[in-house]
Amino acid sequence: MGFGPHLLLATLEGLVTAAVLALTALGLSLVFGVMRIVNVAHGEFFMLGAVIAWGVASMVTGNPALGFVAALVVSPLVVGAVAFLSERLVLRRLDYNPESTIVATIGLLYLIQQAALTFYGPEARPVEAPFNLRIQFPWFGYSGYKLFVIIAAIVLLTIVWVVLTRTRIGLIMRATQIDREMARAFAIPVERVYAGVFALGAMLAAIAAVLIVPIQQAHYLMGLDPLLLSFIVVIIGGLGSLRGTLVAALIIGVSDGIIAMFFSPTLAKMIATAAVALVLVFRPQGLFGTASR
Amino acid sequence: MNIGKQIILHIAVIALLAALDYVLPAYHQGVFSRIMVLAVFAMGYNLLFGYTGLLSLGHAMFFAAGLYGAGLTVYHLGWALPLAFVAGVGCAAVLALAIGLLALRTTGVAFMIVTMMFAQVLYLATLYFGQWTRGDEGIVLPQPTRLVEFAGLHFDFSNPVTRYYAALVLFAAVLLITLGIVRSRFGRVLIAIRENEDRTRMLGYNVFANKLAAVVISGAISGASGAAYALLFGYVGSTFASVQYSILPLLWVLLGGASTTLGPLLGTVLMYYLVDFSSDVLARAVPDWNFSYLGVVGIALIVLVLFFPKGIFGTIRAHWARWLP
Amino acid sequence: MTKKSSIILPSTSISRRSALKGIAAAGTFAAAPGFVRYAQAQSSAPIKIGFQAHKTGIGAAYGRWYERTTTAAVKAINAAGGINGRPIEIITEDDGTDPKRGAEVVAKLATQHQCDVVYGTLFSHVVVASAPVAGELKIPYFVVSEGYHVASGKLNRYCFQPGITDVRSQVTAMAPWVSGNLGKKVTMIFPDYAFGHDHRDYFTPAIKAAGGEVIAQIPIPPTESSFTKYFPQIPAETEVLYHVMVGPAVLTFVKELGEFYGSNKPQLFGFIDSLEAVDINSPGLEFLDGSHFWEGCPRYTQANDSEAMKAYRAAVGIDDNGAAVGDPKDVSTAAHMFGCWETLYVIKQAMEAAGYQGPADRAKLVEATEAIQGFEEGPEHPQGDKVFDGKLHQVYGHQNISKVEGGKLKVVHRTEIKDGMYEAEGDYTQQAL
Amino acid sequence: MKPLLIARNLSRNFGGLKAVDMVDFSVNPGEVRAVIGPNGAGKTTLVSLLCGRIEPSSGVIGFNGEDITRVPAHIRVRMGIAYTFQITSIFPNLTVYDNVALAAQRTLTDGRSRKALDASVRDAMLHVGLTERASTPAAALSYGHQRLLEIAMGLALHPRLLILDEPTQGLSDGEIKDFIKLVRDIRKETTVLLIEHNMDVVMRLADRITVMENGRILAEGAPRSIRANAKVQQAYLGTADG
Repeated sequence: MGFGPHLLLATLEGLVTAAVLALTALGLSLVFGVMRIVNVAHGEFFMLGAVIAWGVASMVTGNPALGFVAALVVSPLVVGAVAFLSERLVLRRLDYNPESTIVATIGLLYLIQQAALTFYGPEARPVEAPFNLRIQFPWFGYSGYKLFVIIAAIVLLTIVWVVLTRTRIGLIMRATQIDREMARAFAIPVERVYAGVFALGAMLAAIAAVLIVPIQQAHYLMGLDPLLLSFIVVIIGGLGSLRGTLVAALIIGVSDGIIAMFFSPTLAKMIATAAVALVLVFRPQGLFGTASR
Repeated sequence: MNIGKQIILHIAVIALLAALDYVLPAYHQGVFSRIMVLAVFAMGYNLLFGYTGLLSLGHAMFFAAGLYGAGLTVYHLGWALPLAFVAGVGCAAVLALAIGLLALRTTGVAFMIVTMMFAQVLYLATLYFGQWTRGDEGIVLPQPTRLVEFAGLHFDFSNPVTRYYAALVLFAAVLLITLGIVRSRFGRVLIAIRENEDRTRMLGYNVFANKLAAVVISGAISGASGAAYALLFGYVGSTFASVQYSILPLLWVLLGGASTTLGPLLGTVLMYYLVDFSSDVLARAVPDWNFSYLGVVGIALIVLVLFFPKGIFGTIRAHWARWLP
Repeated sequence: MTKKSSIILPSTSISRRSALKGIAAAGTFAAAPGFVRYAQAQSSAPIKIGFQAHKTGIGAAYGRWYERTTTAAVKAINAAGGINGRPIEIITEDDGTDPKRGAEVVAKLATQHQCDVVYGTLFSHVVVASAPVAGELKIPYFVVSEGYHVASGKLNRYCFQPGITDVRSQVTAMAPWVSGNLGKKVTMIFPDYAFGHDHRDYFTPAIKAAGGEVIAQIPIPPTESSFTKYFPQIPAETEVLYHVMVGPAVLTFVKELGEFYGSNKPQLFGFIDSLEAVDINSPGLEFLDGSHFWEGCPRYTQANDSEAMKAYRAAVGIDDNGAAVGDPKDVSTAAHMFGCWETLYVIKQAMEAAGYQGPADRAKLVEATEAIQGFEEGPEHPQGDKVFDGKLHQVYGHQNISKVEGGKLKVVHRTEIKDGMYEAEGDYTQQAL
Repeated sequence: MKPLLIARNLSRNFGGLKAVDMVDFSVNPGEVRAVIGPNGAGKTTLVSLLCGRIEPSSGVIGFNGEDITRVPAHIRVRMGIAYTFQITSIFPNLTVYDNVALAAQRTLTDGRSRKALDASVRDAMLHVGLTERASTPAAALSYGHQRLLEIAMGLALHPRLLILDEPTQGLSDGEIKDFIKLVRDIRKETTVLLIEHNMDVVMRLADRITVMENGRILAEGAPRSIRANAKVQQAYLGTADG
């Protein structure tokens, strides 16, 4: 295959990765930005979203699109509820101490994995795509559903963006992010905001997972990869910066596809991971940091 | 007065472990050999996390550096065991120095993530250099390579008794080193850094250098554990470099009590038997639940951090025995 | 049920009768120490086989079916009088598909549960990590792994793989057929770790010997969850695409391959490892139609199945499509799990040949196993006859190449055992017992 | 007289804000210098620059004849610049003794006996009157005692320049009286740089007063001349005196 088509394919693949990654990482970034905690269980909310999507879709018979849409509604709600409960029962009692919450969310990570293994099982299972459309380019074929994922993610991200920047909810969240004490003084129910943000972050991960399960399969160990990638994105974008997160997701996603063109893949992953760590070392505010810390 | 009590307690623990060799059934003797080696890992971690207050999520890389440093030199270069052990510890110490120089430029959450990512790089490297490491599958150190001849005596580390005492010697040495460090001025400076970094700096301490020393010592001790693990149990594989093995020492230390000298041992023992028993008990009670270490570890972490943030020895120290080191 | 009995029994031997009583009473504490009858232990106490099972972790899907096959085989053996008249008792311990825990589990089975032998491991890294423990404790360790580790000569005298052919032999046996029937120019896609490297290192020379050629090798990092971006590296002149992905992401791999090529694809030759426990009719897999797979043992009922094969399938409880009877969605790992059945019969055969009485006879058991030359096809070995290399502790059998036709796998070629033979690189019998 | 500490053209920006703006400043050996000014005038930033907690955007700092602009904070401490924090900064989980010992052990080179350390610690505790609470955890001390502990830690460093950042904040009148006595005692051995809001304390202790406003030095001189300075009165004293 020539260089041009190769690049096109890598870019398309990169965009799919970026789309899903942006949604997932945005959830992580929101939680970090507003609550100042690192949610290590974020990848498990992603996994939970995928597993529940499978459960919902397999209960709905008939047109696969019906099952998919049902999953898109139900799965984030359930995951959000789980996150809400964990926030209330665990994180709040720790008073959001950064180190304690890391330990607690590692615990949560294992617990959710165990629950998935117990109630869902060890198999990898696919959810049928809402539609089957294969787009034939002159050089290769491509999944129409993947293109749909890109568009859906853009729509969803726009909605989230509008909510965060144009609505009262967003204003309250930003106020809490900037100064917790001040927000409290302005009678903002900070604890309810925290619980809400934590749930919202998890729901974003779940939505990303529902979009991805027709491409990848639900599996109880699938959470680690999105977690690491989201970390990378959030770091590169600048911890807590939403715009940075989106830009970084795009860069990471697309470059992931393109780097794989040139290097031995495992070596490429090593280099990319080390590069990100070095960014954090030498530019802790991230490449596009608005340094909200 | 306290120092007397402390030394007696630590000698007693070592003596108890030595005596256990005579009473323990074969299975538990083997288990304790492993536990003592892994407790060394936990003690190394504790020095950084418990005493210096630096939460690393990448300590598996130091353990793995020791594991591979010792294992590969024996396997490919045919080095003698003591030399291989030194190589393992050396690899870990050099790696810790490099990682420390970089990662210590960050603090808090960034430090955790940076250490985790560097560990991930090393994990991938163990796969990438599969030609030498055989990646995930790993390599076995053949039994004949695990012999040491010293002063006319032969030590076979595949023999359970020899192995038990080798593990005990390493454990005792590291335990006493830890006690020494904790009681030393250096140890007090580490605690001071944990308690109040800015104040420590404004008392004239080079905080960075002290932290770096802590990272290197912690890394070297973790590496010693990894090297011993390779040489005593004869297997080297990339699983030991994975994220899970960065989280385990955190768990052991939290359970036993961070910044207590004996906490890591207790945490390692309890966690091992918790997983061992619970898998039996739960498999009987709810056979279809596939209950594994995942659930046990998950619950343990959450319960600990919610209700016993000081761990077992930490709680004992807070309420009953303030002299515990 | 075997799982239950493993818990009922304390570490010292007790009689089968009291064990059965314990089960019947559904009680959990069958025997206090005072009830242990050593006199009976010699004659009718069960043979304890420790089962190192991947109940959790990445291997859990395989582990479930390994457990079912084991249960079925033990039931059959016990119904026919057990081993030397003594029943088999399976003691299962979960290793979490983790090498560290795996090594601990072998030690636990050997020293705590006092098992006579340990058996049943699949994942190579668990096998390799556990092998030193088996060697040190001098307990025979029968794995069902298909990895090239026992046969590499790098483990020790107590490790055996007598039920399933190793991967080196598998790929060596199939290369001539691939070259002769599918195409000469082969591109390999494989996971970038030991299992994939074995495929790369042994298939490449084998296809060359058969007149073909590997024109590209594409390693995929184990952490990867999406594959399309690697497909452009497949050269256009590729005639055969050889793929051997494992792990939960394999379905993605196959689906993406389908989207990438559509109907205009090269010949595909894959290892069913990619799709073990996965329904071949899953959405997105339609494009596999017409492609070929290696199968250790056929998943689907074949027209020419022997009576032994039919009996085996019925005993394990899989239907004509290789799914659990009564649950068509619960697809088995048929290509590998037959190894459990056959390995248990090998243990039986070797123990009876050795006149095995108890752990003191373990060395005799090792020698008896090494003395085995091969196995006849039959109820004990439904997959087919096999040659056993006593020096290398490795078995060699027929391999099946199956074609996907109408959503089913149909065997189109069965290799000869000699096709997969290679020069042995070790001799365990030289090692001390 | 050669100044002990000297700063030339010292500036520090935070984003667009000039917290310290082209300041020339010097302290002579043996004096007690007070720095006053309204909130946000840049006092704490100035002393933070002097002791090395933050780096200057531009300018030069000299101490005892050496250029220390690029010298890290902990080396400056060893050179003799001690700093006590505005917000109490101690080791709450350690005892009073251990807190002071941490400060004292630094000044001792290896090889000195345990007794020297012990003597040094006891001396500093005696100075501030905390001897009886040696084994109390610092967190259990009253606020006033915690402030004294801070000063003891500073003293244990045997500094040539002791910087006290708002030391009397939150102290009772009685404690302030004791504090004034303590500083008069300390000044026999060391130079003192004092940031202080309490004008009574400033007037009673300081030899010279530096007044800051908006990151610049507004005036400098003896207490009497500062009190008489119209600009100062307008900018600061006027509001402060109410």
